[in-house]
Amino acid sequence: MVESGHDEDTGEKTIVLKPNGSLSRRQAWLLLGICGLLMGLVAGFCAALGAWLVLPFSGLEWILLAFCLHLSIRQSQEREVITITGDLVRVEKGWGSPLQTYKFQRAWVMLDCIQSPIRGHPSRLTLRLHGKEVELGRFLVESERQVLARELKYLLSLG
Amino acid sequence: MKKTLQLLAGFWSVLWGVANAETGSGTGVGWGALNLPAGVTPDSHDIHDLHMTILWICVGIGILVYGILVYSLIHHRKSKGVVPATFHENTKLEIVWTIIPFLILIAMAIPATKVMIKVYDTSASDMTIKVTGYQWKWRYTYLDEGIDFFSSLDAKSNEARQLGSKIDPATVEHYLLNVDKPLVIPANKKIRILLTAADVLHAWWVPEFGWKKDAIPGFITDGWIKVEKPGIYRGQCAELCGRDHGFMPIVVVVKTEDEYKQWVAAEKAKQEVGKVDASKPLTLDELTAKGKEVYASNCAACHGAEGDGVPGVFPAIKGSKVALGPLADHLKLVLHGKAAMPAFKDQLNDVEIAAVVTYQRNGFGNKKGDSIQPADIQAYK
Amino acid sequence: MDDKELHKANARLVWRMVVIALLMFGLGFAIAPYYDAVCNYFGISGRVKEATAEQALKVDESREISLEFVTVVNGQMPLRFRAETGKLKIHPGQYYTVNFYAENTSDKKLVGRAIPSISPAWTSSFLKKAECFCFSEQEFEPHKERKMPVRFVVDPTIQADTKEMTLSYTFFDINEKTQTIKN
Amino acid sequence: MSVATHDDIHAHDHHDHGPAKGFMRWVTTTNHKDIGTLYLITGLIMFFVGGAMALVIRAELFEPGLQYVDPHFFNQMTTLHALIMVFGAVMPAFAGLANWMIPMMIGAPDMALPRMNNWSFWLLPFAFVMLSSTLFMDGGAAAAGWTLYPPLVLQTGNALPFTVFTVHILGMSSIMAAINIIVTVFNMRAPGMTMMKLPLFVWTWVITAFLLIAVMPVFAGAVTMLLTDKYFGTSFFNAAGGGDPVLYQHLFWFFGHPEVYILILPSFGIISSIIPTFSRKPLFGYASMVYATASIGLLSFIVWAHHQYTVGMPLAGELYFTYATMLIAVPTGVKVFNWLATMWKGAMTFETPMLYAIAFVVLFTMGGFTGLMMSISPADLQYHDTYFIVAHFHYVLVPGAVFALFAATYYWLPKWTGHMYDEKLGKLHFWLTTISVNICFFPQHFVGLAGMPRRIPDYAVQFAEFNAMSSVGAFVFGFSQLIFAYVIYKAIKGGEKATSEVWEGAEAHGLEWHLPSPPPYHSWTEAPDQSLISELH
Repeated sequence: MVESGHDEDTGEKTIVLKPNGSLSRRQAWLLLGICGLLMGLVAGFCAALGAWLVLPFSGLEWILLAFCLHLSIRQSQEREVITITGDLVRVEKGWGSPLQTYKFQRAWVMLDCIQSPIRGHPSRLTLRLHGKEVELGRFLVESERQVLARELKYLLSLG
Repeated sequence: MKKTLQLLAGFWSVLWGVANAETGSGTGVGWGALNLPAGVTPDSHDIHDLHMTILWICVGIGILVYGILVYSLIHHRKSKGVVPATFHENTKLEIVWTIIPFLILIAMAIPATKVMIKVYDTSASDMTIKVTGYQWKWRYTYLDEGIDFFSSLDAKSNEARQLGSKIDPATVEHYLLNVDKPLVIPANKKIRILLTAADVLHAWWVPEFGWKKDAIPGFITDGWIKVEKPGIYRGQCAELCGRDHGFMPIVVVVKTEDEYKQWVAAEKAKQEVGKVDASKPLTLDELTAKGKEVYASNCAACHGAEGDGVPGVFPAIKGSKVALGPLADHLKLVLHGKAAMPAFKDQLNDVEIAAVVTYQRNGFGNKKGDSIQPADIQAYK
Repeated sequence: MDDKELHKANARLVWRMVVIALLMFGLGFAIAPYYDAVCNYFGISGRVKEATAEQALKVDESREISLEFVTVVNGQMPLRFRAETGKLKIHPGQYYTVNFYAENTSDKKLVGRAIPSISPAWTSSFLKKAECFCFSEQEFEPHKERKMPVRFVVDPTIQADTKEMTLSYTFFDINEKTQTIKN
Repeated sequence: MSVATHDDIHAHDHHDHGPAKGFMRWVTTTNHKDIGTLYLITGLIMFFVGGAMALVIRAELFEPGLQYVDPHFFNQMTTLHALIMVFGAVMPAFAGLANWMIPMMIGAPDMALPRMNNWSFWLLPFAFVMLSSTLFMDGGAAAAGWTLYPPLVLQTGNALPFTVFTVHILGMSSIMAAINIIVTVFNMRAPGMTMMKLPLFVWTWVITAFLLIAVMPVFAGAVTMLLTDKYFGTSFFNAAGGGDPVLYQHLFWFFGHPEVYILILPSFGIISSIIPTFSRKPLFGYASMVYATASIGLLSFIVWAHHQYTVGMPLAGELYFTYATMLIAVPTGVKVFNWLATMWKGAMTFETPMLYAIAFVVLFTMGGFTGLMMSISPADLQYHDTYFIVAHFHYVLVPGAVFALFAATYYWLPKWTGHMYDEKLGKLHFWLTTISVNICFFPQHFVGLAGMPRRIPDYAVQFAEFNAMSSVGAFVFGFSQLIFAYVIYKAIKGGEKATSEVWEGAEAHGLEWHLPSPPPYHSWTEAPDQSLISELH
């Protein structure tokens, strides 16, 4: 998803990129809770019959489910924030807080959109300057990347 | 090819029999060959009726559902130039076809409940017979009479059912449904059957009696029968119990009360005779002849009719170290068993053990030449 | 990630997997003594004594229940096992003692355990035992008979239409079991 | 696990590479289509392996007397036939369909956890090699039936621990597949693809996945207890130590009943996709289909003991399970009526997938009727453990689950390969299969009612005719499947090019028909247009 806006205070132009994720944290907890309840009931019932060996299997499985949901949600919480100020383009990548920051001179930076030679394969959108390169929106779907490319081209050319 | 033709002819005769059958009868060709037997106990009649009721309800629903389907397949096809409708919902219709099946189910549940309550009522029985399942035979204990015996597949079926026996099962009377010693019960008496097992799960089932029940080691389960007419009724073990699960039939001989009493008296007398016999010496021929019978119903299942055994699973008797070695070791093995080999101490009497051991030491080309007397067995014990 | 780094990461992963495999293998050996220890600690040993202390109950003379005794010997155990009586008419609330006899017919010492079963199953909670030989290990010397008493009462609150009950004991060979474990 | 985390994310780095070449492509693949293909091929191979075992059984039962195999080997065959067909053929085939179709249907580029997806597939071949190896062990493979009831199963030789570990591995594989599907469907749906817009195939798989994660631990626990009972002296199921062999049956069927729905619910989804396409009409009662599937799933947890009416449960238990089981007929009926209403006033054509779908409706309903009869506990005292039961569950599993798989294969094969399959051969396969399947299983109703117990290697002579007929049917059925394998092979090799829509008007019935045939290696790198999604249903 591509969300663009202005910083109220500084008037900086910002674009936030995020991958598609249809499950929110809260919904994930709800899902885990429901599964936990279901599995707990089942395992508890078996344990009450005397088959307590079911409990560790259920427990392990719930942990695996939680871990997998965590992984998937973490992936969908990846963010890329592109901030464009007077003479600088800043790209911050990370989960929750920025982990990597790249800065480019606005005037000199180059925007590349390379189509994949293989049909149906995703294109790559990069910012480049003096051998420094950063890829943008790898997790976006093709149409979103095209929108981003057009918007960035426009913003950068405003000079 | 000939075999196939025979089978086709047989199949035809079954269908022909069905078409011409007037009444439902439990045995032979007719509806009985295709449907649940009507049975000979009150429970079995109820269960048969219940079965027929549900069957006809299902047939009714089936005609309706398949009728609609066939109509639709014939009339609503693209090749007839039909323009497809666009409807995809109808709440009223959907509610109707949720509620109507529900009502039909209630109508089915009421008689089912009534029958089940009757089947479970084992109270006020006239006598109790304990049935114990063994791998792979049944043991019947008459708790009130003190009669106690094992019942296993008869020798003829047993011989014919061996892998590669070359005996046509069709020539064996009641192939796989005959035993060496059947359960005998009186007619028109409420008999409580108490079930348990001595090794693995078994299930006692005579279709004509209307129910089956599992025999579980360490636990007792029960059921009851009240057979209306004397006769011979056959069934089989119905719960997978190992290698010879398919070869532990049940035969119940139902006698009139008087005949039953005679049988009980004779049975008790026979038990006395068995004890006397033990002291009388027998000839080698007598022993091997008797031994062959005992072998067929007790040993052949594992060790093979010809004493060949099954390599790696059941040892051969032909040329075996035990059968050709010291008598004491041989007797010890037969009396007390070892691993999968059962102990025959309580299952066979001294005469039978003497006979079967003699047979094993002299049959299958094991020309050991000794004849073991019942007295030897007693001495060994 | 360059090749060198990848190589290092792979080597680490291999080591971790080896350690996990060793741990799993070790766990296979450790689980039996561990299980014993846990069971001893929590007192789950399968050797539960099912008897409860005798208490005074109101005897219901007006009702009579026919109690049947059934004995079963599991598998090939060389044991002759019987109850002194096949059937007993009892009044709910009154205590009775019935002796069971078991004879070892072999030359070896036997260790057995008897398991009770009651039919109809729902009546089992009404049959209370003050003394019982069940669930505990019983030793039988060769060719010796042992007398084992059962003292019990049927709770008078049992449903009024109960006319018949069956109490069965099945003896299991414990020797055999300990042997298979050793093998 | 931090390594795995890293790699899962890392996997996305490789989006821009095409598939690797050769054998390693398949070993290391994390692509949902590759893994789906692997699953489907495994399912087909195991279908033939399990089928060969069925033919051993039917050859022995062709006439009375023992002709070919020892009874002990016969029991190993019945046991392995069931285990392989359930866990080796049907479940992997459904997992393969899920892998192929779910991302395409919900507008996602791949499954949520591609690395785990690879692992959950590659556990399977090892599990089956292990299971097959038990046949060559001392004392042979497990021979206590697929239910593995103690105490009988404890008489198994060295094969027992291997069988139990196989079950554990298969369980792990299915659990990982189920979790992957749940996470994918919940977190990877394209914008606008709400839950009530999901195709029914996806819905039925989500419910199946929930059933799987709920009951798999029970089975894993139960078989582990078998192992500790045999080797570590515990007494869970051993009466001698105060345990109860019937407890195992309760545990097994607490898993086993939902398990049989795991085998049939995805079929409902497939049939609900195919019938509307070839009737050229929207599916009737989408919402009630979803609710019916969910209630079948829920009911499956409370009816397990109807597999054990003869163990001597208290009367109240028998009656409760009778009533609860009968209730299942209501939502199942709703499904059948909805399919009928979908066909009603449609403009039907009868390509192979549709033929299979119609045969599914007809024959699965047959299995449903016998199921209803068996739910009545007193009547089941007669039916239990007879060939009537064998006929029933084969009617719901062969013309049920397996026909749905055939239908799905013919339906989506042009999409997968980009080539139309050979319609003539497909129809030949259909008619041979449908006729022979009935010749094989219908007579079993009769022998069962007349008193033939199941799992016996030899039978009394009065059952000879119907058994011979059944065996002939089984052999024709078995060999007809070679046509199926050939049709698939032919379509992969070439043939008439398929359009992206494949079937006339299919675009209205699912997102997958908007992708080209064959679809690109990564499905929806282009997000499906909102308008496409809102047009569905």
